[in-house]
Amino acid sequence: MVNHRKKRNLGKWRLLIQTGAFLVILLAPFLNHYFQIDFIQGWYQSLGIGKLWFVSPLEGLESILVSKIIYLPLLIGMIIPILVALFLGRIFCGWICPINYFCDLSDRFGRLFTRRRFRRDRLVLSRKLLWYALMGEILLTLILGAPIFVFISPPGLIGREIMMAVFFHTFALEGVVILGVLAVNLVTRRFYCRYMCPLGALLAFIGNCRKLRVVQDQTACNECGLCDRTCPLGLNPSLGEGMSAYCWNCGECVDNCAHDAISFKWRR
Amino acid sequence: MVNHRKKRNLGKWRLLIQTGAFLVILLAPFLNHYFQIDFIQGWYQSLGIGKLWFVSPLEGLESILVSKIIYLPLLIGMIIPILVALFLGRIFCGWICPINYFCDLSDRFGRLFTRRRFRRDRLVLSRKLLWYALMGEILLTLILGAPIFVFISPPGLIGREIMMAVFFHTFALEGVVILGVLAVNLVTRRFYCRYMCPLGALLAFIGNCRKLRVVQDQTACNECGLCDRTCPLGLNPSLGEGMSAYCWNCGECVDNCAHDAISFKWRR
Amino acid sequence: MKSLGSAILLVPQAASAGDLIDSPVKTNRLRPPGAVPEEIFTGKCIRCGRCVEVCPYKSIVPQDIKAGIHAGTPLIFAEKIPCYLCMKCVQVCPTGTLLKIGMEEVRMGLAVINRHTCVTWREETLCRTCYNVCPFKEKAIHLDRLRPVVDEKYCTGCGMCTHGCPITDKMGSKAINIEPLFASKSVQW
Amino acid sequence: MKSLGSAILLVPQAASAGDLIDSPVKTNRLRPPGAVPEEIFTGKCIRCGRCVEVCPYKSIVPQDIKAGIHAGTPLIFAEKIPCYLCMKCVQVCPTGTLLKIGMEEVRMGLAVINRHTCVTWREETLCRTCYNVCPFKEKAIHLDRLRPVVDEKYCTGCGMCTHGCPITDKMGSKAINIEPLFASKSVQW
Repeated sequence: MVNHRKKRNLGKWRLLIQTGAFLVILLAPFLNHYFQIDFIQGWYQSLGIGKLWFVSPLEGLESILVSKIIYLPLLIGMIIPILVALFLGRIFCGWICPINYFCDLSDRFGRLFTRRRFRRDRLVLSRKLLWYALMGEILLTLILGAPIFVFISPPGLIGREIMMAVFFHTFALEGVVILGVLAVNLVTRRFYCRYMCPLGALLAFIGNCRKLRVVQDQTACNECGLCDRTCPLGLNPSLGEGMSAYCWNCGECVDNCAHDAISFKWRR
Repeated sequence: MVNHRKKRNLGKWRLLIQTGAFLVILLAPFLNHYFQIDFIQGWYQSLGIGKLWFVSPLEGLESILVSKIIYLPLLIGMIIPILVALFLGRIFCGWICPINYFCDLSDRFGRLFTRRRFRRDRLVLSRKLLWYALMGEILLTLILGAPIFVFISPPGLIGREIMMAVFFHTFALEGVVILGVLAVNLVTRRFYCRYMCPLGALLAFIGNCRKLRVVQDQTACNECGLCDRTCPLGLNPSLGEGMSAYCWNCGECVDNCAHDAISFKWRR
Repeated sequence: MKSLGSAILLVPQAASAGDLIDSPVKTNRLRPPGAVPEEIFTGKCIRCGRCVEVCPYKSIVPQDIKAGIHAGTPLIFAEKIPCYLCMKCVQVCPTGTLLKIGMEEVRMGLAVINRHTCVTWREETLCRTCYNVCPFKEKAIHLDRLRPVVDEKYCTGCGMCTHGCPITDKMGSKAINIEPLFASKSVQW
Repeated sequence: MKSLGSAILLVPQAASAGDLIDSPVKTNRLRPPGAVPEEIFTGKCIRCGRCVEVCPYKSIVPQDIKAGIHAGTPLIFAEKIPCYLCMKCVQVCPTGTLLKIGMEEVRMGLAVINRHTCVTWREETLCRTCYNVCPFKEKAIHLDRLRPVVDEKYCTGCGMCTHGCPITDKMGSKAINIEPLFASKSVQW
């Protein structure tokens, strides 16, 4: 184990935010169903908090592309997620998405039983697959006239399955997609998030010129390579890949760098 | 006291403009109510002069976001304030807003009784709070479905209280907000304007790349630090902070620099 | 009676829409002419007070903080000062919360006669104040065997009849009251 | 009879629009209030499930993967739990797949009485359940010589009559069923 000069606590904050976000979509169906408190409804296709609407940019884009109708409330619902992605990049994936939350939990759980701090990625493909996944998804959606991939989008499915369980005491069949995504995570960390998630790809695309980036200070770096091994997306922050579109700003490398060579920087 | 080589008179011009602007919102209700002259109505949420409409950009934005309806006259009313902010920055705050007018008056009044030309700021926070105030205000507005913070926006409240007094011979309860804002000004100069005003934040954001800026000529500067002490927003013009988004172009530092090292510059 | 029924439905309906605090709109408490549905009124109105300032009759009163999130929004107290349909307020509203409409198109509510308190309907006397003050006499209110009858098709809900009505019951209601039926309309996006 | 005819036409019509898999909308299987035409419903709906969560009656059920590309879209099973027209779902739909309309404007379908199975029309007994439960009694359903008759002008297709109808034939149909006629409307771009 590496001795940390100054332990940052980003990981704990992330766990807290992920847990809070998960509790929201876990508890909202109960409040809706058993107490008729509909202050919060929905999940990550569209979340309503009071009169505030969030709409997932990918789902909103597809709805507009397929129906060919501009509906102003839909656009307004997409503003905040798009602004967040513009400034902070793919931060939804790293800090909110329940799929990554489950993967993070399983990583933490695994560390209890093994001495190896980081799991090895058994299947590494080209990162560009992510863009093809997005393009393929949009094309298929337009051909079919229905947002088919997104309807099986794993974060959305988790919300739907919780709601189905609470409202109808059953699970929808398509929930196996969640199990599949979690299973491939055991082969390669965040396999689905790295190569296949169209929503993550869209957020990465929007956040390509984001303000908040993981920046490496080459003078402080002693090239221990810990950041590269710790990155759940298999990026190499030591080669400056924290600046690339792929990085989702989870801060694992920032937390783990023993020499304070990696940090978040707000670019003006 | 410092001996001024060439006393500029920006401060007097500002006082004149502030007084004129205040007289407009002070007299308009009387003209409306007692003489049925409705050439001018309203105040700083929306001011109507004849057929010309101004609409405050923040209030207009909120109205659109909450109602999710685009109303062209509203957008047109926002054009002039937005253009002014784009070119001149947060100049409304410095030269028009009645809150800053009252604060300026109280500063001038205070100087009659004390030898200290500049009050000390007792509580200094991070300037970034201003952006969080704007974001928090918009989020809360969207959740509640009503522009709640702006309805207690101090410059608007002053207009409303004057109208209430003239029309209904009473004051609205929420006027205490004005007293609160003026009170915290005694703790730290322009405390509300610095850290909390969402309207000021929006104007600052729009005016980030403004044309008119306070520029420091480093060759003429003898680092007396007078400009830094004089700035009502607690900025350091000597460090070039007159170029930052936060500066509201009031010109206090320009007026007070004994060496002509600070001046307004129109950037092409 | 049907009108009264749906007016009573208005408040719970608005509350169920997620409002933290109930709308102040109810019998004889009306939004100015041309108002958008109550559902978005509070969100669209920027509390600029121009409708209040421009109203020559002081009909329009801004709500204060006691009205919760509705504070600052304009309200007309029909039995105190009704709307005289001068249409100045709709001309100045900068947000389209009051939409520009003509005098006859105004639908602030619907006048409803309480036949149990109206002295003419009780056949105690022959009062025809509401008929006389109605700006759309013979259209919005006509006399049927000397008794006033309101026609939904023409009544603007201006409240001049309510203001003029000489009868006030123990609850403060007049014998003719304005029910803000149209405030419950929902928004078409 | 005309109504029944066009309802039968609905399914092949939707299929011809290029759908890979048939729409689940058919007799007593309805989209929630304010739904856009079935032609674009599946494309516009983002399966956020907010209408399902907000419905206080559990009337709205999301389809699962067995519905093919329609999976995740909301459907009302009229004979099981009808729509009580509370209009909460149209308030929360973020995409405009359910458009904001008023209660009376809802046209989820049209109630059609099967005069061969309805016991009142068969003159076996005097049942008037559908008439009694109709939220627009005397308008959407009135009694003509004691027999229920539906008026297309007012029927919202909410399904309360279907849910209340005591008759179920061998095929599972009620004596009054909702035909989703309006789902076949085509989109005006």
